[in-house]
Amino acid sequence: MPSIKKPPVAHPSLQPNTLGLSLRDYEGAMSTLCAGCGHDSVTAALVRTFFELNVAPHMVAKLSGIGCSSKTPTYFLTGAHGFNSAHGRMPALASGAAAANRDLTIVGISGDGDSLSIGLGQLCHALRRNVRMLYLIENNGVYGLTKGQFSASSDVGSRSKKGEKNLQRPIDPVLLGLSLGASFIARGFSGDKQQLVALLKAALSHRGFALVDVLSPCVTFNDHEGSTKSYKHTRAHRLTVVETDFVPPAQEVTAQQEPGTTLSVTLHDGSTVRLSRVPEDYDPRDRSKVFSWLEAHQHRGEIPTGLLFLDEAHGDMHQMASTVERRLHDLPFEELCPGSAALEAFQKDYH
Amino acid sequence: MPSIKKPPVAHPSLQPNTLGLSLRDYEGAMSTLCAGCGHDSVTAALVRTFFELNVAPHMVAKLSGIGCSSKTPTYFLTGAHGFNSAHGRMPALASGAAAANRDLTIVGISGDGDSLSIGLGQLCHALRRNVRMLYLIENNGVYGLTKGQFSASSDVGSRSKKGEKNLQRPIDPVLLGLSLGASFIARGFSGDKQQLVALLKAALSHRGFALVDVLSPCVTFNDHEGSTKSYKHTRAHRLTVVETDFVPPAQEVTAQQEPGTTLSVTLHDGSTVRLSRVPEDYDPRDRSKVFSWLEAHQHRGEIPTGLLFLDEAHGDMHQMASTVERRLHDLPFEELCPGSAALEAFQKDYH
Amino acid sequence: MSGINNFAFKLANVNGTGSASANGLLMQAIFRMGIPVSGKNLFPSNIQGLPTWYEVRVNGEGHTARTPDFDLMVAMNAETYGRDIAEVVPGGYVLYDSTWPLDAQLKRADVTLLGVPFARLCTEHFAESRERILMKNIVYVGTLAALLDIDMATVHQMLEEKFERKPRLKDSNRKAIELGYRYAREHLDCELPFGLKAMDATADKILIDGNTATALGCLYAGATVAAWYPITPATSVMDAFKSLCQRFRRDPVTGKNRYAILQAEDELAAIGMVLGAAWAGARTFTSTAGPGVSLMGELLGLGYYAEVPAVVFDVQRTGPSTGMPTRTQQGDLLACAYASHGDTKHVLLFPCDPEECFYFAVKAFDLAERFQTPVFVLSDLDIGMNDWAVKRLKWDDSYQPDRGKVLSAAELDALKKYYRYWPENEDAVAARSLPGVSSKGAYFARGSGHNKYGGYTELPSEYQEVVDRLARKHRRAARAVPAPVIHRTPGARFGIVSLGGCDGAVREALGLLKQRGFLADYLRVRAFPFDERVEGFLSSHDVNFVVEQNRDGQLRTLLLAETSVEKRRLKSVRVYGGFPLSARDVVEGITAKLAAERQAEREAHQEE
Amino acid sequence: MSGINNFAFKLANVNGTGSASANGLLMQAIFRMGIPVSGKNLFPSNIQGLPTWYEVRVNGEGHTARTPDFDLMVAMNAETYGRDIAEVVPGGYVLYDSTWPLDAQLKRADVTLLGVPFARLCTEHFAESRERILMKNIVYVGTLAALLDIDMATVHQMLEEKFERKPRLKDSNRKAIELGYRYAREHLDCELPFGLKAMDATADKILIDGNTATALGCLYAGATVAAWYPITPATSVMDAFKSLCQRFRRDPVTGKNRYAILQAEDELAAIGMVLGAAWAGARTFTSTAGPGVSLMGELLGLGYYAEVPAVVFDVQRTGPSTGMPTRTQQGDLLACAYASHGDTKHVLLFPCDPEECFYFAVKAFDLAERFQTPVFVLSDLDIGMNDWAVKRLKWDDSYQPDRGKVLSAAELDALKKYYRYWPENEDAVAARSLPGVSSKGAYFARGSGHNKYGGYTELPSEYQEVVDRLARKHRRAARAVPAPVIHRTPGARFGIVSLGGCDGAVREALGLLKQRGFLADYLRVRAFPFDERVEGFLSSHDVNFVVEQNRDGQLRTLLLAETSVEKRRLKSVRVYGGFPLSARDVVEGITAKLAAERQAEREAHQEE
Ligand SMILES: Cc1ncc(C[n+]2csc(CCOP(=O)(O)OP(=O)(O)O)c2C)c(N)n1
Ligand SMILES: Cc1ncc(C[n+]2csc(CCOP(=O)(O)OP(=O)(O)O)c2C)c(N)n1
Ligand code: SF4
Ligand code: SF4
Ligand SMILES: [Mg+2]
Ligand SMILES: [Mg+2]
Repeated sequence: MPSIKKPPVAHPSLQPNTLGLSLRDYEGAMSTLCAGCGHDSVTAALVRTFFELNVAPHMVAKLSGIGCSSKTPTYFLTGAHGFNSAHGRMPALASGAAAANRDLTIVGISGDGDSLSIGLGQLCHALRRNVRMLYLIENNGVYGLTKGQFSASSDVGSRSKKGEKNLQRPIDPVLLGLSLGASFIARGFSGDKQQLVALLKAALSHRGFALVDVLSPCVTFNDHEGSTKSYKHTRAHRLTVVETDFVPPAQEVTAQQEPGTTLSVTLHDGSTVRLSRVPEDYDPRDRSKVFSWLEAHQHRGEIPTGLLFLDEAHGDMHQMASTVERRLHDLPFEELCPGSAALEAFQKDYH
Repeated sequence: MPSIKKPPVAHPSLQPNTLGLSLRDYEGAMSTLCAGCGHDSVTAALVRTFFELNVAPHMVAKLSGIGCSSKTPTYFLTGAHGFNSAHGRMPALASGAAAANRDLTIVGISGDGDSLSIGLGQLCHALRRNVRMLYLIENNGVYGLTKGQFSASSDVGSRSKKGEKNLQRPIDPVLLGLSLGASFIARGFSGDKQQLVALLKAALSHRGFALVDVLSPCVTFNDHEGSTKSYKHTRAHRLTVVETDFVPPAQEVTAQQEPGTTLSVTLHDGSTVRLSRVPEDYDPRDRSKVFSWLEAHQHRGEIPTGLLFLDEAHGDMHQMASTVERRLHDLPFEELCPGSAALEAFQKDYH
Repeated sequence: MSGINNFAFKLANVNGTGSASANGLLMQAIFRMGIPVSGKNLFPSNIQGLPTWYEVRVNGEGHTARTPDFDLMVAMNAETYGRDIAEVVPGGYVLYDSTWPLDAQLKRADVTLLGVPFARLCTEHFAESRERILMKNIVYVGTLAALLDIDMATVHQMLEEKFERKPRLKDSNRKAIELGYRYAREHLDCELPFGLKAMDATADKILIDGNTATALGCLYAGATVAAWYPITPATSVMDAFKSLCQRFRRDPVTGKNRYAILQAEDELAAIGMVLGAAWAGARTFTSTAGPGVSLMGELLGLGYYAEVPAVVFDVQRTGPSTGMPTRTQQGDLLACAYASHGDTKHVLLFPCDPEECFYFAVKAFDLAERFQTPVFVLSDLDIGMNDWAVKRLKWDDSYQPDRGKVLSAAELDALKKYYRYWPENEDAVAARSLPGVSSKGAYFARGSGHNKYGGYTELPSEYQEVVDRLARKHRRAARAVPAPVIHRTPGARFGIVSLGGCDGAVREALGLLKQRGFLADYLRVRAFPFDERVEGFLSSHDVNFVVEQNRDGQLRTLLLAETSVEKRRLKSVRVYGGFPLSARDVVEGITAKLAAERQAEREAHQEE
Repeated sequence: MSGINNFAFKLANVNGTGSASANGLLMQAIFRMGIPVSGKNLFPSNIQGLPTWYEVRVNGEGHTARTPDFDLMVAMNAETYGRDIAEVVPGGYVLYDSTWPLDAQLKRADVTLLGVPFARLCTEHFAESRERILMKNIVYVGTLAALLDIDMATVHQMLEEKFERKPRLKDSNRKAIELGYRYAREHLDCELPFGLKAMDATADKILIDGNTATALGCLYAGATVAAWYPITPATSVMDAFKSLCQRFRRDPVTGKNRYAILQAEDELAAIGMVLGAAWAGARTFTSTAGPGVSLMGELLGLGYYAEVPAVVFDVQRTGPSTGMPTRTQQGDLLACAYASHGDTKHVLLFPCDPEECFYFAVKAFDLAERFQTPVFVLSDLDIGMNDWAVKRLKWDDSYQPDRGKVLSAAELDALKKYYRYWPENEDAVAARSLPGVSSKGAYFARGSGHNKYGGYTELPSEYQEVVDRLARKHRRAARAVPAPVIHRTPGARFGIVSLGGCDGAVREALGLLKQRGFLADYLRVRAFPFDERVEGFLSSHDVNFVVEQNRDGQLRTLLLAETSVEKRRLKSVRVYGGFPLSARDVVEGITAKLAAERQAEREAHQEE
């Protein structure tokens, strides 16, 4: 049972990163989620990711909607600004923040209810706008905070805790993202921290909208027999399609893989993602191949995870809008206001 | 230039259908859209469809959002109830109407702005709910009624009338529908009435959500050189993937096609759609094949049309909700109200 | 002042540990002893691991509003020992888990500490760890039974009923209760200055929460289509409606459902579905809370203007914005009355307890269909989610729903021509026609400018004719909504006006004020638009205190804007911290205002 | 009463035929002759083929409110001949297309018909069919120039400017004007009892619409992020902002944009983007109309409670619901003032014309950032989309934006600890910190219950402390918003209160009322919360007529709810058919009320 006060236990890994910050510096308030909630494992992965990427906390902006998942931003990076907004509206707020200050690392955390029901339109449009951000869905197939209703990601045949069977087809953020032209799509599992950290690193280095769907079981309302989003079910049906290895800009790509199954993609910031064990008939850069492959495997009940699709060519929101490469929010006023003479001249046309 | 009064010109086809109604009986008020607007051709196709399907006008419920396209329901079937609702909210109203009275033939007419921007979430969820209805998007790649802004279906590189170039990826209702598990997906062109009528007939006979995306050029704001939704561009790049032939329940399927390229699907009401000239590598019943095929061709700038995907196995909203096979809205009160004795008994648990 | 059948106690727990069922057991046992009792659940907006409280008030005279004075604290959460122990009245008692010693700092000289080693007892007598946690709560039920003289036969009877089909659970519950009971009898001095004694004041009553009662009302009103999106504290309306429908609305032959409940993707869709279903002829509703009402604004305006019946249950919680989702407030009055842009005005009903939730739900459907317009029923978290002892609900089997003017095919046939918004009847309402009935009734519903025939218009005169009728219609509804409840006190010097869940506290306060020599009349507003008696009452008192649970005095604003009563007659008493209203809040609020006024008068006097 | 520089004419056309540019040409020519002029465009909610009207009023004294009395009708639309000809004042004129004979039934004995074969002239002189349609309108410009004595040199100069880079178009326009001018001179008796004579009343003025002026204000205020969704009549705010930015906000070196305009997927997203951008530190705004405001409700409440600056331009149109999108109204006052559920209250500004649109836009950003809250600027379709002659706009180069209390990294460093909502300054506002500046300023913005430190809370006292400050902050803003404009008349017997675009008509009405012996003071409210002078003015008159353009008297309601003025002092005059207000509306409204009162008094007298 979590408690609101933070226990003063010494942390195993307190070695500083290149900024001189320890892992502890990337943590947040003590979680008030249920003991064992998948979301807390996602938090742990986020903490490690930011620590290892040597991100300055104050340059991160954490945004969320409403839900247990949307509480996550409280639990990491105390040193970053956060905005726990309204249900389903995080994508718009994140887009606005990204527009105002392009130097921020925008992290949006959402749930399947928040993103796939009330916020579906906003998710799709932020994606389409290719806002540079990490968009993380803590997907548990249920409305946790409102106590156990089916969400739009509940699978056909999955049973609620009360025993009801869902018959509606799920909205799968991965297939949806593919159909909408997303530039980065990954799926992780809160139970596999190593994979998740690699995916998050790649996502944060992507210049555009990085959609990361994380299966994150709800131990209280959706971890029973008959649920297809339980720990047990996910572990049993999970499939790692591509193993992802993230290599930061400075480092050299060294390890060798068998040819044909390995693929290296260089991201805009110079880092590299090395994808290995890619199936023969799979190419994470080929939208329609990915769709077919995933559709076929998911149809069989498998749950493919990994960095599933990547397109580094598409411009992000700022590139498409051709904005100056500076923060808009604090441009000097002189560069914004044309002044009295210009106003005088302008009004000639209005006489 | 259209006028509000209806010119008393004699109609070419006044032979009655099996209900004794003439084509004229399926018309509506005179259009107030721009002369040449694609939407008016859609209207004409709808009129013919209902006439030929021998639908009783009062059993049709026409719903729409807001936009030039959403005015369409005024222009056909004067004898049917209509609801010109709010921008982007038609799917919810249609779902409610379908729930209340399952005997109605629900026709929802929308635009690309109405459906893919403000109404995107509702479209996706009505589709997921598999509400039995014809959902028709009059897609012109532009906001007509508000005078020419890009819509979410504007293609990359397409130019506005003012010369601006769109850089955001389009939302394609067809690919979107495939990713969401839609049960019926077609694309038509307002310039090809014959194909459109066949598609509409099949859609109206489908027991579930029938998504019909109709390219319907806006002559005033998006029919210029550089637009990818103009008559000219559409004509030049259109591809008929599958030719659709609709055979009503009573009639026999006679004509013979070369084997391998023809496919007959029987719908729940006993009618048949006969699909011919299906490409070798295409199967309208295989979601992932369809996705790949369309994605690849659309990538090349082609515009595939026809009955693109069909899944007759999935239950509609009423089946999933296991409702009685009667109209809910006028069930006798005695069947709804348990009465005083039951109330008395019920309250035992509350003492 | 506390004594037999007149005291309050509070249970401090951690949520997710199963305390709800223990607390419910306690409440019900007292209720079954025939004693008026009420429970207020103060729970956090999370699922597990945070402090949660349950307040029980026992009052033989029937005052069941919240009281902030606790004679006994059952302190089961070490995290909150400090504030919990501080909350007990001087001379009161604290029951705590003596498995661990109590921090000396927390002890109070004026409070008696009663220690029971709940955790140890459970560890000794139960094997599983989850069971040990859950049973701790049941053990304190036993202890309280001993301390307060709860009838053990009643408790055992309840266990029989509750665990009829779960014998193992029944056994462990019984064991736990015995443990707590026996420990108390053996180790504690059980002679408290307050306690229980069987009465006969609850025989014609039930213990029920407002949301269940609301759902019952929807069932009995014959609602067939419900659309909703989960939100606290409205979720249980739909949960209850669903389970009622599963019980009473299955076709006996086919096993199929005579209802459809649509879990929408959000509140915009939920109200859209309701409008669509209503337009197609169904009795239909949604339930939501403040954030949902905000999202429904545009479509509520459509419902108003296109004249589509719709029933919206707004179970209010503390705003603004997400606010405090698990706290109560009456903050959505203006948001609902004027929901949507442009000139809109809606009909609102204000039930005061679960009993009225039931009757007003039925009434809401009748009004919505009769007046062809959205009708709100505004309850709140306190009414909706807490258990209240109310009169047993009655149903009149001769009731027939008032579905308003809806034309049949035959009636349409008899008309020369059908027009949607003309002619109007004495309610300023015109006849509807439904899709699927007859081509002759076909019309185009729209939210854009229309004339009385239903045709599109941009002409000022035609437009005005319709919106003027809508204003008239809203005024006419004043005659049809539930009348205010008026309580006169001979010699009253001022009036009190209130609404909804404030009722119990205000009625109790009337007595307390009287004791202090302040005689007041009381009017409870039950609906908007306001019945003329509201205006009459207000105008007949120089001063009326408007008691409500929001910061901005929204009922007062509404009374100002929508009656002709002079402003000076309306003084505002507002309590809005999120807890249910207590009589003390009311008394203090009013006496402070009276004192301030007297002070001002005195000063004015001196200046002269 | 009409005569030189004092008359009105109306042009009846079909939309989509290019009449807008002809009508604009006419307006501007008169304006350039130094004569006060105004134009009201009454257009349908469609794109092509429906009737559309343009009303031009010429008034040497500067009264440019709408007038419903037309001396001359230019009847170019055969569809509406009937109603158009009926609208002319007795003794007036009708100019029509005599290519076809006029139906005898339409002729009026008291009106002079002037026929010009517009269609025939165009067929004879232009080859292309589209050109023939478009040029018909330009031909009537020529005819009117002849009839009204428009200075032809001015017209030619305007053509030079307008078609500087399109010589072919210039030629055909000139030809068309000549055709119309010559035909009139040769065939018509051009001696009308009214006409134009050059003055010097517009030298310091410009002819501009409110939406362009608003966009200019946003540009000058330094707004960098705009988010919007298209909607009539607000769309042109963003169109203008975009073209201004393209002209003034390109980086001279890189050619890149110093602004971002986000076309959102809907209004919920638009206001969300604005909140996100504002939270990150940008000056940011959205423009919308009623339906958009309804959709923004939930997030506006978030902005209010989390204290995020945001500027919302609501260009009001006729409601409720979709209503009449191309007609004007002031129907969103309550919807904006109390937007969102729970206790919320927003700051509203009411510009009366394009000039104030410019200055108030700048003011709105200053207020939003100073008070850290959403600020609405409520104009309307009449102000926003019609061309108004207003004083030339001035810019003070010493202006520096008031960005409110925002802490720099150094300021944060100097603090022991930073708290988001504490301590507060004299405006009841605490300092903000922006993301990307310093870890020390990091806090969690939230719409859920929070205490003054910014921490999550469910405690009544902590919650109340914050919402009470918000109420205080709102009251404090009354001192900072634009003060009311007061116009006193010696010997005034009553007051008139109005707002926004009613101003011109009310000021004209003051004179007309005076002529009838009714002397009135006038106060124009320019913002909510109300400055204390508003209350002072209202209290100093026994009767105040509140003149506004909505059905329900929303300004009156706001004055009732938010000042201490007695109800009996506020009488309501409402005009809400969708056309801009005229002085006649005001005079008739007020005199009718006065007469009714006198009648009531008389009756009361008789009864005695
Ligand atoms: C407008 C609005 N409607 C409803 C709610 C109630 N609500 C809070 S969280 C939530 C669903 C959360 O589900 P999800 O996003 O999957 O998060 P989880 O709790 O499962 O992590 C809902 C419906 C709300 N806060 N706001
Ligand atoms: C809430 C709301 N926002 C904006 C509008 C304005 N509006 C009317 S139609 C429309 C877009 C229509 O585009 P589309 O659906 O593509 O229809 P088209 O006119 O192109 O056929 C918009 C934005 C509105 N009516 N309601
Ligand atoms: S309810 Fe579910 S999602 Fe919410 S905190 Fe508990 S386990 Fe996590
Ligand atoms: S503007 Fe475009 S979409 Fe609208 S009616 Fe005209 S052509 Fe059709
Ligand atoms: Mg979830
Ligand atoms: Mg369109």
